[in-house]
Amino acid sequence: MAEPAAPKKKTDIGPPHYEQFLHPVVKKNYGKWKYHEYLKPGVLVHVAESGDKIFSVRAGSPRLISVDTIRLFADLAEKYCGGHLRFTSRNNVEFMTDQQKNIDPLIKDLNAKGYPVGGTNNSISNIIHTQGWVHCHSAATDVSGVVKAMMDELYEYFVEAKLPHKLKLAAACCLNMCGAVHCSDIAILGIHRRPPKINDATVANVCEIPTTVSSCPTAAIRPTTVNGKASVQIDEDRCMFCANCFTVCPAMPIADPLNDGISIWVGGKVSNARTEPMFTKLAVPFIPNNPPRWPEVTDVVKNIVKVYASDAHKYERLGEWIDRIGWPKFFSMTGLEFTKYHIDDFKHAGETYKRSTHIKFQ
Amino acid sequence: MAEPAAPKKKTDIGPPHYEQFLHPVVKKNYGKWKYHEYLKPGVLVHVAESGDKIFSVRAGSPRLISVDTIRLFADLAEKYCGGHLRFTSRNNVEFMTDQQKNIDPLIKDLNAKGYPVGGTNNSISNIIHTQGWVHCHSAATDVSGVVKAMMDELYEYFVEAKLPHKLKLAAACCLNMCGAVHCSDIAILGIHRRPPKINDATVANVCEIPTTVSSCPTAAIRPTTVNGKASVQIDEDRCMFCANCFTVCPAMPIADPLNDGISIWVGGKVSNARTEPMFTKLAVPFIPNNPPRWPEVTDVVKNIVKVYASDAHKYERLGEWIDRIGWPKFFSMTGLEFTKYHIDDFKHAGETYKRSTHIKFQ
Amino acid sequence: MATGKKIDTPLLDQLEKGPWPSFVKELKGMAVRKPMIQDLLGQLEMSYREKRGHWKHGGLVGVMGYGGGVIGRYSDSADKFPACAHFHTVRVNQPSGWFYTSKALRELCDIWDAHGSGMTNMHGSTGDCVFLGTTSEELEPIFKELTDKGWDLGGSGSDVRTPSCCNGPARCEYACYDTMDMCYNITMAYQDELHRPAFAYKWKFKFSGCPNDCVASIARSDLSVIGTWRDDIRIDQNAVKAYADSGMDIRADVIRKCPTACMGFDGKAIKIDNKQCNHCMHCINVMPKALRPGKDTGATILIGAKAPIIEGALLASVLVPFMKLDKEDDYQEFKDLIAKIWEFWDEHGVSRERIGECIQRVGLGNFIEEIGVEPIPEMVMHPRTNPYIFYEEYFEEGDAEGAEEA
Amino acid sequence: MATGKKIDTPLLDQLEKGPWPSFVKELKGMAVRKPMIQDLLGQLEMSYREKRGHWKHGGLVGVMGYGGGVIGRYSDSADKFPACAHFHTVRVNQPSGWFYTSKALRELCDIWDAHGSGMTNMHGSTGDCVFLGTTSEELEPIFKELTDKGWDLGGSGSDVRTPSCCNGPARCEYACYDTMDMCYNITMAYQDELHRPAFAYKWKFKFSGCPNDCVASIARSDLSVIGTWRDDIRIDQNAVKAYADSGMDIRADVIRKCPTACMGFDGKAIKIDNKQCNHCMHCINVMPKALRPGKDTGATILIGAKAPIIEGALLASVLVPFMKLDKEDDYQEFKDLIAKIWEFWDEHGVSRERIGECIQRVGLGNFIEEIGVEPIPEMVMHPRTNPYIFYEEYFEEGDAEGAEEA
Ligand code: SRM
Ligand code: SRM
Ligand code: SRM
Ligand code: SRM
Ligand code: SF4
Ligand code: SF4
Ligand code: SF4
Ligand code: SF4
Ligand code: SF4
Ligand code: SF4
Ligand code: SF4
Ligand code: SF4
Repeated sequence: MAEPAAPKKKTDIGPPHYEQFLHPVVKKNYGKWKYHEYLKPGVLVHVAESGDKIFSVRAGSPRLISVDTIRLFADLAEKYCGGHLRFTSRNNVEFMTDQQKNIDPLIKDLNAKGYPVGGTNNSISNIIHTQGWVHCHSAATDVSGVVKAMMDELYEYFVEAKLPHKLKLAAACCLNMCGAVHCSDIAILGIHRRPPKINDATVANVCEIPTTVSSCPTAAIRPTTVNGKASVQIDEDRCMFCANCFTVCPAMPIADPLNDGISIWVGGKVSNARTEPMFTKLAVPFIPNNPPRWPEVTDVVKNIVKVYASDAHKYERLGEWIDRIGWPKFFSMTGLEFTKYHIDDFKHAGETYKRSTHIKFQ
Repeated sequence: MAEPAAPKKKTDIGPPHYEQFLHPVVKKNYGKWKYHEYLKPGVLVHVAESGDKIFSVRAGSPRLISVDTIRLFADLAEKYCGGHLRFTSRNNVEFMTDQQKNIDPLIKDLNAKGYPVGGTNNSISNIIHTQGWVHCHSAATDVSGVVKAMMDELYEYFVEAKLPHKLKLAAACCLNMCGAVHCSDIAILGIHRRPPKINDATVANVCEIPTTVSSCPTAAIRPTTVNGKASVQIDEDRCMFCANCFTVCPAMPIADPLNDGISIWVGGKVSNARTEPMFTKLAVPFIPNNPPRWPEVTDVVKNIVKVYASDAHKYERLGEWIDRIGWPKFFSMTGLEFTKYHIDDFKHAGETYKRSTHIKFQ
Repeated sequence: MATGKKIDTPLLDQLEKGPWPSFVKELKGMAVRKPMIQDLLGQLEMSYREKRGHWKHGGLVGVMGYGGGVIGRYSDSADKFPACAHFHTVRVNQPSGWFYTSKALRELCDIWDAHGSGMTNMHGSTGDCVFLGTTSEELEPIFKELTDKGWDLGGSGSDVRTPSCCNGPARCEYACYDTMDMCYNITMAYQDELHRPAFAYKWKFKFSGCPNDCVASIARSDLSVIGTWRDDIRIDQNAVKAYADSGMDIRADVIRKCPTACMGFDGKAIKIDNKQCNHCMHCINVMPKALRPGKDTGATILIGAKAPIIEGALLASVLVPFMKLDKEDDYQEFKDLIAKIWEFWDEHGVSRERIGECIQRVGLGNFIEEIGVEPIPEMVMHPRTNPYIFYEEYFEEGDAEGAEEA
Repeated sequence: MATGKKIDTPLLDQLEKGPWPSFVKELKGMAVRKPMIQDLLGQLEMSYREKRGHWKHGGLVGVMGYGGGVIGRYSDSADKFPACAHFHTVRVNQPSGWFYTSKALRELCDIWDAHGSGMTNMHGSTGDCVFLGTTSEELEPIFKELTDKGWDLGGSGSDVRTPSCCNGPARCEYACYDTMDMCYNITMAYQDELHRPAFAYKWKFKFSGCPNDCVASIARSDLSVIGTWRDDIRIDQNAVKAYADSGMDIRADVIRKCPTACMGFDGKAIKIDNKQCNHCMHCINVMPKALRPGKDTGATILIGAKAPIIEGALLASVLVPFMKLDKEDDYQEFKDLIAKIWEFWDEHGVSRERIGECIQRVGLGNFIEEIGVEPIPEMVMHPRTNPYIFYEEYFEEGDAEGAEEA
């Protein structure tokens, strides 16, 4: 008995072709740009081989924005840029115009609506972040809140370009690290600190027990039987709170108001400029969640930025600066405590031990 | 029934105190040396704060030496050095005198007996090596022979100091690496290439089966029963020929004339000068044993030395030179083949993959 | 579904203060006409008070015919906040380089305003326009309106995730290949793989025009394409002089920072030993008017980056040091490579194992052998340091001398 | 045991040629009066012909009261070469720095000529005088004569191995502590541990006077003591000038090679930012007349080096960045540290696991906690990059706010 054919659905059309969205000057000079200059914080000019110029004005955005705000951006794009705008890989919005005279009025309008212009050159640009309590079931913190609190404190570094070099921040709400936490100059990471609590009554119904057991990277999970029902148990000493078991088994919630919080990481980078890309390294293992403004977290971050700003050489990313001065000096200059938690004990831990006598005495 | 007390044995007296062996000038200026100079290859002078001088003449030795040769060294020490001599951490013999005029006659006598003087400063000093077929049950090659053949070919670099910097060689006859193979500028390593053959008849008698099974780093060994006798079996695909099982179980000989041979390693160092200590890296995975002179091995080594000599900067150790020019260039300059065997696949393999776009195109 | 009623949010209110634009203001703005957001604010305030999230674990929802593109989300406090009981997100595949016109954005806004919460992420970390908060019933209508206007969903689950690229040739002088075109081409070529999860785990493509890597592809993509060049850096010595005259300390800021020490400056002109240059971009970044990448451009293909779960984070590693990316040939060389890799992954990948982890498990040497790529030293930082070599052949006693057995 | 008869050794004969002194000549020299060596030559020639060794696996022999110091060795071809059927080695503990007098060497030679093959290794890789080739019956007589003359055996098996040191203050201006004295002191302090294997595996001490590490201690010892200083490098600017005048290119050879870029040279004088200096020794090595280590000297204590079997080779890692080595106090601080480490190893070490492997298994952080050493950043190249932190405490629901549970 064949079902009546549904009206054929339009699928797999993919995104619209980008060309239709390009500013005419961009389209004309596509692939033929010659150089760029920074006119002021947040304002770039790109000059083409033809001599044409395109001016870009970059405005900060909270990323979590309403359609009304998008429409506001559209209004401004129409007013100054023939309707052309884009977003950056850091979720800023960029307005593009070939009319240099439009720059200041545009900035004025943006500022009036509460959107700062900046984030280019040697500044702190927008913070890459993730869902947090706003939308994700895994979150150990709310990164929208943390990011807002941080950017308020770091505002001057967005609107001025006064750091030794670019400083890239990221924040993620759990170890899945949706974003760039593992390779940022400074990263904020939501972290659990207590093993999942097992809901023995529902494990057998909602989880596949072998998958759950094998999901644990440290083999902390074993099958067991509780009140005649199949369940799992956790060897708490082996648990490092990665939540991977929770991802595959909802009956093992790990979020816990008393023990969730934030860790702070430093010295990663992505670009290949000068040095190879680097992972971030642990700076502060744990700070309890303190919403709505996480003052302990913003203090630490602000302090790291200040010390970096005062001591790094020009063109030195944060990780390059630390490599030059050494980690002992980083900890002493920032006043952060070095603990046994900073010493790696995962798979390649041994590779991080100091295997030379290259030591600086202070 | 108490046994009659044996005459009390002298034990635990330790080595003789070194002081009694020191040259009077050494004893007088102990800990008060000011600087040294190289007078010529193999000849050092150390100048004390007091102005005293001690001259050292370093002679090459095959290390495997007879008491007659030691007595010859004793004779020469008596003739020129008041009976004072020492051996170095590379098994050279060093004659010490406070009489500069004794140097040349001593060198003449040494040369006449077949002992070259050199090995100081920017030279190839003696090769650290191990037992080989002369004394060890584990050997995959005979390093005494390989070393003799190599030093014959590299002789000029011992008696002259004409390299960019010190070049430290080591050779070991099996993966136990008794010596310094894992951190030498160039290293020769005897290597097996076929899984152990199991003597099922004797395993149960001479080996502890659980220990044998757990000795294998790749878990290639399983217990089994052959003709009613307990034995073990090897999953050949998992075996990487480390011989660790043979060390704990003699009934699993791994030596095999057809498949034993030599691998060549480069770019390690121990000193902390400039760069941190480094492990050696694989240059040639396998060359079959070709006694008595292993010409294929000496050719490769000589060629590496020549390329290094021609291209490295002053004070650049071999590994530092390669770090500067890059491994692709090293392989192309030496004409050595890069194979999948060069790509690590052990525990920390991933850490050796190239994780950046820092590439030099040639 | 009951209507969200306005409640006090004293904690969130504190996040309306301060100079940085406030997501709370954004939410409150929408809450006025969207009960769903009013209740979301309520639930979020509760999260801030209790210091914990209030979403249930996952939930499979989607549009007919697709396996990905929608993330199901249900509140665990639907009794208190019924309007956001369902709060699914829709991932809409962004255009290359996140370029829009105001018209296009308005169309998207209108669809979302009609069928969803009105809240968005512009953009998600993978690159999609993320539409935050709708109910299951709205999904098909949203999908229909989107496709009618020329938009499609992005990826989620074990599929090709929405590819993304830097603005490249559209607005950057450094672009060594056409990131925008290639991102679009690849997205279109793998529509099926993008919409219908059939892999062992997710697969991310990212395209950066040069080694500055402005989409962080080396850190976040299973397959990272990073532009580079293999001829000489182009130098405009007049512009060099102009920089010097304008007070730039070329020795300190450029020459001494070159990681390969392959540059020289005699006070007038810059010299580069291009065979030693490792294409790090630093000198070009500092002096864009004077220095430019060469003209023989293409890209380095790298494989296997990912976040830490569960074996530790990986950066992508070099698979092909240099590939010409031939638009005319529809990127066929690249696509052939992908086909071989996916074939390998299909056969050897285990569930929830990214390609990077898979390669580590089987060994890079075996991996490239299987996909038919030659081993070259460019693939490694350095050759192995341990002597545990899995020789694949040995002589048998009976063998004729010189004959090797497989 | 039959007498070794002279046989042809055409392969080995080829190793008598060439300029480097020949071990074959050495063997042949002894073979004239030692049947054991005559047969050894025969067996070795057979090995060269067949390309394989001819020794049986191990064999437990030794002297009464000792568990180490002798390596048993038996031929697998005793029928053909009966004189070397037994061919044990005796390890004699060398004096600090391998300093001898001709008289002392002659005593050793006489003992070995009387009771052994007359062949030696001067020295073994660990540092011992290795006497190669004797039979079980000769062991006690050898031991008695050795001890009568003031010599003792070295280590073997799972014990403290014979410590060794560079010549240090005896003949080197760089020595930052008295390697010779400390090596002797430690050897004497642990005689019992050296002679009677009671550990999980071997334990090696090596002592180098400065970071040049001329006994390769960082690569080959479980406990490596490497001299260093923590005040300023001493500079003799006149000597600097003299080097410059004599044609040394100080900028190229010294300043630019300083790994921390902490040196400056204005054409006349050298300046060092000593807080940035990492004590690599390079500048001092190149200009020993002008530069010297500071006066506040001591040593870095490193732990855990070893060859690759079986988890991969390890370099030693920093345990104590700087320790004053107090001779007057009999190195008590150092010995206290060793006592704690051995206590830990006793409890946690598994058989055939070196301390370096053991530390990796339990984690350096846990290790230092157990031995009572504070964590400091000097111990690591960098802090962890993975987020898998084993927090040891968490709050329980009932806990009073702020109280932590163990
Ligand atoms: C617009 C954007 C690309 C896009 O398609 O969206 C972009 C655009 C430019 N980048 Fe970028 N980068 C952008 C994200 C990145 C990222 C990714 C990220 O931030 O997550 C990176 C790698 C991050 C890292 O290394 O951790 C990145 C690393 C660079 C670098 C390398 C800096 C360094 O020395 O390490 C340069 C060169 C420079 O700054 O001298 C660069 C240079 C540039 C230039 C100057 C290129 C050009 O000639 O147009 C552009 C303006 C830079 C500026 O803002 O000062 N861009 N750039 C992204 C802007 C994000 C934002 O809103 O702030
Ligand atoms: C929405 C988004 C975060 C955001 O706020 O932007 C996101 C959200 C989630 N990610 Fe992600 N990931 C997002 C980009 C990323 C990225 C960044 C990227 O793609 O460049 C990463 C790191 C790169 C990588 O793939 O390794 C990332 C690494 C993960 C992981 C860890 C994967 C791994 O192999 O290590 C998980 C866990 C999983 O897959 O089970 C995960 C899982 C999730 C889930 C599906 C939660 C889960 O456990 O099932 C989240 C759904 C949240 C929600 O309710 O919406 N997400 N996720 C991003 C996708 C938006 C978009 O389509 O544009
Ligand atoms: C005699 C000896 C110590 C001993 O107690 O036996 C010794 C003695 C000296 N070493 Fe050494 N080193 C000795 C083995 C080593 C070793 C260990 C080894 O060879 O296995 C090393 C570490 C090896 C490595 O790094 O792989 C070693 C790394 C150095 C260095 C660092 C070189 C570098 O730049 O990497 C120096 C400094 C230099 O050469 O400028 C040095 C410098 C010196 C000086 C100049 C120190 C001094 O002022 O007296 C001595 C003469 C060096 C020469 O031969 O040119 N010594 N030296 C050893 C001679 C062995 C031989 O017969 O050749
Ligand atoms: C004689 C000597 C080689 C030489 O020609 O100089 C030697 C010879 C043996 N070593 Fe060694 N090792 C010798 C120094 C070393 C060194 C170097 C050192 O001590 O500085 C090492 C590398 C450093 C280290 O300890 O890691 C070394 C690492 C090994 C290993 C691997 C240990 C490991 O943990 O990786 C083994 C295997 C074992 O212990 O089972 C081993 C085992 C052996 C055995 C006992 C063979 C075995 O499998 O049981 C060899 C006995 C040969 C024989 O018949 O005489 N030998 N062995 C060296 C001792 C002479 C002396 O006392 O002065
Ligand atoms: S980082 Fe974790 S909590 Fe945050 S969005 Fe990704 S999966 Fe969810
Ligand atoms: S949180 Fe991670 S470590 Fe802990 S039990 Fe779950 S999977 Fe294992
Ligand atoms: S390296 Fe191997 S074969 Fe050579 S002496 Fe050591 S254990 Fe024996
Ligand atoms: S040689 Fe090594 S890898 Fe092979 S079976 Fe024996 S222990 Fe295992
Ligand atoms: S990656 Fe390179 S080409 Fe692309 S935007 Fe950044 S600087 Fe330009
Ligand atoms: S691109 Fe980098 S490596 Fe190449 S010349 Fe410029 S600074 Fe040097
Ligand atoms: S380690 Fe240092 S102190 Fe000892 S001999 Fe070598 S250079 Fe001299
Ligand atoms: S010892 Fe090394 S780091 Fe210190 S000043 Fe000299 S060269 Fe520089």
